[in-house]
Amino acid sequence: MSQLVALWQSSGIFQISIPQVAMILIGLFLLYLAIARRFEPLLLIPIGFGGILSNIPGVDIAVGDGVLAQFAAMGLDTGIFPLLVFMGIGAMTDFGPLLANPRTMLLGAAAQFGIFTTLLGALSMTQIGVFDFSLAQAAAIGIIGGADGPTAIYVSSVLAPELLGAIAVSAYSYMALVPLIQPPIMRALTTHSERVIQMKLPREVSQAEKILFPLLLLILVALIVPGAAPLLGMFCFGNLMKECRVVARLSDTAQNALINIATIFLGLSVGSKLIADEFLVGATLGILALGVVAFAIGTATGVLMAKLMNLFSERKINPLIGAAGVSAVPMAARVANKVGIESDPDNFLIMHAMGPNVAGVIGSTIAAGVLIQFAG
Amino acid sequence: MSQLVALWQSSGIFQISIPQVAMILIGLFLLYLAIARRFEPLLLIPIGFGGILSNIPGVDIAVGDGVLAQFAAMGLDTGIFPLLVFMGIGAMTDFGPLLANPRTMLLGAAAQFGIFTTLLGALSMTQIGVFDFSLAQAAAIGIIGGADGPTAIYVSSVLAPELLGAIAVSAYSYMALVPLIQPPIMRALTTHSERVIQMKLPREVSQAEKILFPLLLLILVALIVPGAAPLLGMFCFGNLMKECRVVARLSDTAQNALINIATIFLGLSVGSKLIADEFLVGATLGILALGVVAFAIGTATGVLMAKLMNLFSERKINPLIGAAGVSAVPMAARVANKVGIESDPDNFLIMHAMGPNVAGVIGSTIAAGVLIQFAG
Amino acid sequence: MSQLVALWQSSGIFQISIPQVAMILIGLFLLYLAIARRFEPLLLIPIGFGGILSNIPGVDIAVGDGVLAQFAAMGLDTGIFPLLVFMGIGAMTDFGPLLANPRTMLLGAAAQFGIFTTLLGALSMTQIGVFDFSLAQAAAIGIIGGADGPTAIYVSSVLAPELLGAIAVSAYSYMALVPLIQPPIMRALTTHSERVIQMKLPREVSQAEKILFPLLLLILVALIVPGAAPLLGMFCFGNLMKECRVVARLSDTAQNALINIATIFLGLSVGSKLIADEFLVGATLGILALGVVAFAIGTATGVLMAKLMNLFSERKINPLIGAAGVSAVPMAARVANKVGIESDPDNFLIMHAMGPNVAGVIGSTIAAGVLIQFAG
Amino acid sequence: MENLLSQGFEIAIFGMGTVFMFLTLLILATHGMSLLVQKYEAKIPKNTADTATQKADRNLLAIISGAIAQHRSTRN
Amino acid sequence: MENLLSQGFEIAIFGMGTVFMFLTLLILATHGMSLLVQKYEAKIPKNTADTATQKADRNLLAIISGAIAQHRSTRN
Amino acid sequence: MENLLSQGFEIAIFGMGTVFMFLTLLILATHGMSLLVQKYEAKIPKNTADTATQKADRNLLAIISGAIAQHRSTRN
Ligand code: NA
Ligand code: NA
Ligand code: NA
Repeated sequence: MSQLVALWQSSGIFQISIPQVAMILIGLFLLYLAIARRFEPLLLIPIGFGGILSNIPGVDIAVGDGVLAQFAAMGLDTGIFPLLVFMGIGAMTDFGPLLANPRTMLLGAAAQFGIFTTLLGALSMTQIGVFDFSLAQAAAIGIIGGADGPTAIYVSSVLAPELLGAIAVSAYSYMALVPLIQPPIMRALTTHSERVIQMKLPREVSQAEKILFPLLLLILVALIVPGAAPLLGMFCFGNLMKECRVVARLSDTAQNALINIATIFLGLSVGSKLIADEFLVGATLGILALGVVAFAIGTATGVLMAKLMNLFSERKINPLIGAAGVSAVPMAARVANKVGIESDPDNFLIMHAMGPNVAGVIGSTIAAGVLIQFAG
Repeated sequence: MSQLVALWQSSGIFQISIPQVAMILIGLFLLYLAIARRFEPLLLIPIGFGGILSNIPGVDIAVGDGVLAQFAAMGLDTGIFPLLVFMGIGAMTDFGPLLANPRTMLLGAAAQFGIFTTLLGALSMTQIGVFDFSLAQAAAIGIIGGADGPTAIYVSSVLAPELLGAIAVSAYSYMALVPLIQPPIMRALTTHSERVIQMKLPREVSQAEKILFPLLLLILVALIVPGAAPLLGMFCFGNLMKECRVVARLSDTAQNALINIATIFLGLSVGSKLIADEFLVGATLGILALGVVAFAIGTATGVLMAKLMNLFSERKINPLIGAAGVSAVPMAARVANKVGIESDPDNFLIMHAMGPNVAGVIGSTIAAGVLIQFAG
Repeated sequence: MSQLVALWQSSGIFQISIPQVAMILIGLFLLYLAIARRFEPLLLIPIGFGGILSNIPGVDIAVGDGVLAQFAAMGLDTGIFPLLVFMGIGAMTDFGPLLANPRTMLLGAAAQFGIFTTLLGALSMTQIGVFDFSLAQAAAIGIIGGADGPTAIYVSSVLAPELLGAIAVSAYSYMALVPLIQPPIMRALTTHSERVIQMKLPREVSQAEKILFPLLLLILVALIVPGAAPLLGMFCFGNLMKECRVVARLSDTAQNALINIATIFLGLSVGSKLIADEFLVGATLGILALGVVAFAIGTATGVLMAKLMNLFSERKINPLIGAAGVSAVPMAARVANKVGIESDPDNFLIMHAMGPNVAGVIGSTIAAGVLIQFAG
Repeated sequence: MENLLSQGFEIAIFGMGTVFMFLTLLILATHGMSLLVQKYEAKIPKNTADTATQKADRNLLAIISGAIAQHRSTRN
Repeated sequence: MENLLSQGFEIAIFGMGTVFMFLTLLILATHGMSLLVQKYEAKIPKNTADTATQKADRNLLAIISGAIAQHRSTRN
Repeated sequence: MENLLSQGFEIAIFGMGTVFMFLTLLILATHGMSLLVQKYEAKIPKNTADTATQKADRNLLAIISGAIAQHRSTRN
């Protein structure tokens, strides 16, 4: 009889708490978004599933010796998983469009305004007493505006591990929502005649330039913002493996088996941070609210920078591609293309938008380096 | 001269002991079974080879800082390797046949009798003084009857790490022997008219059902047997990645590179537990004897449950598919098909046997969860 | 204003030292050799890039919690990465040519003279006061003469971790330089009539022989030089997985995803040892000088052994294939073939050279085992 | 010792009971889930739109690449 | 110092000796193994039966799948 | 508190400044690199020789394998 009681007491039905039920529902909702709505499924499926596992009562999965806790200790707290994912993304990135038209890098710089205004927003909230974010936490929240998953996760694992779950969920959700968030802002800030600007076809870029670029980028980072070197270093390493063409088998593994393994582990590890006690706090609402603001501001400043550049240059830039400067590769570039087609069905902007799009990745890692060095 | 003596004393010929020779022969025998007889080669080749390496005298391979000892510490003592293998198996499992005919799950339940009778057998041996198994050890031995390699390894790594080598060798050997162990029992317990029962073709199962099933299974586990959540959670995660179709690259890696890497490391780690001092003990003989009993009883209760269900239902089940309830995927399902064809060459049971076969996997993880919670 | 000063002081330009600049240039030079000259790119690209990352000032990448320091702690200090690479090489090795003509193994033995004369060279330098190498360090330097990357890295991680960077760079550079180092020596030590010796086509080797050979080799190692068992064990395990044909999926992963992942991590980890303070020391020059001597002597003794064997045998060996005994698979075998073609355009030696070539791998692991046991 | 065997019996009974209870509930839940799915199948979004978008994107890229190649060949 | 160099000589001699001894034994063992294999080759099971079984299983599954597909198409 | 916000402003200004400075330098450096490359492109070794060697090696192996196969077939 006492065994029957023990059995009942060991069951989940007996032990489960309301917050755990809520978190399991949130995990299921993330899975729904990933599967039915195709919101960044590569990350949201492991994150959502990991979140469910982490809130099962009566068994250690995300804490102690639990398997997800071990994954997190191995590769999330150490930064290894996001860096490996970033290496793989580097091995999949083509800097060709950027090299053909380097001045579009300024769009990728301007769109990082979202990061710093969000940081200030978080500190203002603290100021008026709504939330209580430290400088490091505010910086980690700001990086959501970088619109780059591995960078956001890496920065928050360094600056504010306690907010990692909320920041990762926020970053990936808004990246998936880019097609909803960006177009109204892009239309509001541009005139029809700007949106129909046709840009010249980019020139062909030689293999040597593609090989030298990641090295150039790395050296420049080393000289100016060493704090960004781990992130950009792994990114450039992946890109060099791809472009040099003499280590095709390593590049192939970095783009497939290795990034996939790192993604599975990274997602489950992030899921392990969705424990009810840590996630169901007011701060999470603040992070979600600030995240969407960050994306909106980055979109706006990217577009405005393109308009500013057009004041000084003969070769006009279609300001819609400025919105791609937020990163969110390749979604934001596709959005620029789509909004462009609305105004002129024959104006394909995607090739032009890829430049600022990858420049946005560089821009947010530089911002990340500064934040790690000065807000840490 | 003293150097020559040192050289001679450092050689294996000088240092090797009889038990080490015996273990190396056992390792070679496992390799023979795997290569010439195709007994579960994916696991028995790494286990057998690891076993040989572990018994080389004069060098630390399976102990101390040795490479196999490091593999074992990394992924066997922590449960990570069997869980990753289980995730990969989940990504290869098709629940379609089970969903088409859910009541055959009862066959997968009944076949778990083998687990618990074996547990009682081990305790009885202790009772009569033949061996001295603790409750946790008896439970770990019982799980051999689950006929599922990763589950057996995971449970014994938790409950009785000192028996892991013998339990893993026993589990995989008997899984390979299923085509010899099961048919006589199946023939003895069924009549010819039962063996020729033809079953209706299963209905088509929709994609939505296949996506929802692993989530349903996970929630039910969370509510009822949280102890089984790590094992079933990883299994369901693998299955969801496969069925949701939006993360094909992750599913592909889970089914290939990742499960293969985990299998190599898992096998070598298990091999590191085949050190002479630990393996060449009386208990190993007991485990081997109890293992075959476990398989036999599971087979019998699976078949008998099918006959019992036929007493209450119009839609008759061919009782041969009950034997597939032990797990040993997909071998036991093939055996059911083969024995069925003996009686009626046109009666292909394999599709019907796959349902109880995968239900047996679920059943043994539930049993594993109970054992970990109550015998730990 | 103070922030501006802090920003400037945090920059690489402010912090970088001359030795760090030198090391970054060395890293770029290694990348140049790998990409433009195709010097062992699979290793030199990760090593060179890792070397650059490790000398970026103001950020911990190769020390402390830095990502490369973590990779090195995980798999270089423990020996795991070189052993996994060696397993993969084993899975790619065909012992067929060796089995067809076993007596050519003696060429692979003779070429190991380079290892031990280099060891004596290092000790002589200590004797005359040029450098100050310990016995263990001299042994680690000697193994460069083994002309086998993973073996050299494994041995120096055990015997002289402080020299690992220089030894690895030296080993891979000279392996790439084999087409320049070997031919003059080969021509100087052979007559035209020796170089045109035609050898009989090797016999066909059965599958059973190929399966039994790695086991035979392992047993012999266990009995005679257990110190070589970790290295040769992993090598034989990889080869058995390939030849047994029943675990094609494991063999495929060992030859692709797993060895590629291990190579990336191994290269970056070795790169983390190229920190200015450790690499820019006189000893490195000594190691580079001794390394080329090691290759030259190994080449010479391999060729001379072939000539010696011809004194006692009717079936003449073309002495050029003796040079392939140094290892440097498959480069040295190609060099033998190429030098042979110079004298007789119809005499293809590559099939005959593959035997001593892989025997050289076995020979250097045996030498490594002796060194680890007696110089450790 | 006696105690150990009786403990074993308890675990065996509760264990087998849990296995059966669990799989019985799973049968019921699966039946229910299948019924619901079959009922609402038509209403579930098929995601064909998204796939179409992706396909269109790919087509788009192919068209663009082709156009650029053509442009370049005429330029030379 | 003198000592170090003499230690080195000892290791060099024993090391080279071990390498030659090992590879000589390996040559002999390999010859022996090859002779044994060539002698008993015919007696070693070829595993063709197993492969045939697996192939049959695959064929079987293909046949079943085909049958089911046909069945369904006629049902509609 | 006041202090925190003013710290935030400093970081924001220096951060945005660094991002712009970095990418501006990168634009200049990239321009310079591209010019240099386009100027010296002809002088850079194309590695076609190496590739040719490797290809030749592969051809060689194919030729040898073929020769051996032929030899064996005539022997039997
Ligand atoms: Na960005
Ligand atoms: Na089972
Ligand atoms: Na060698």
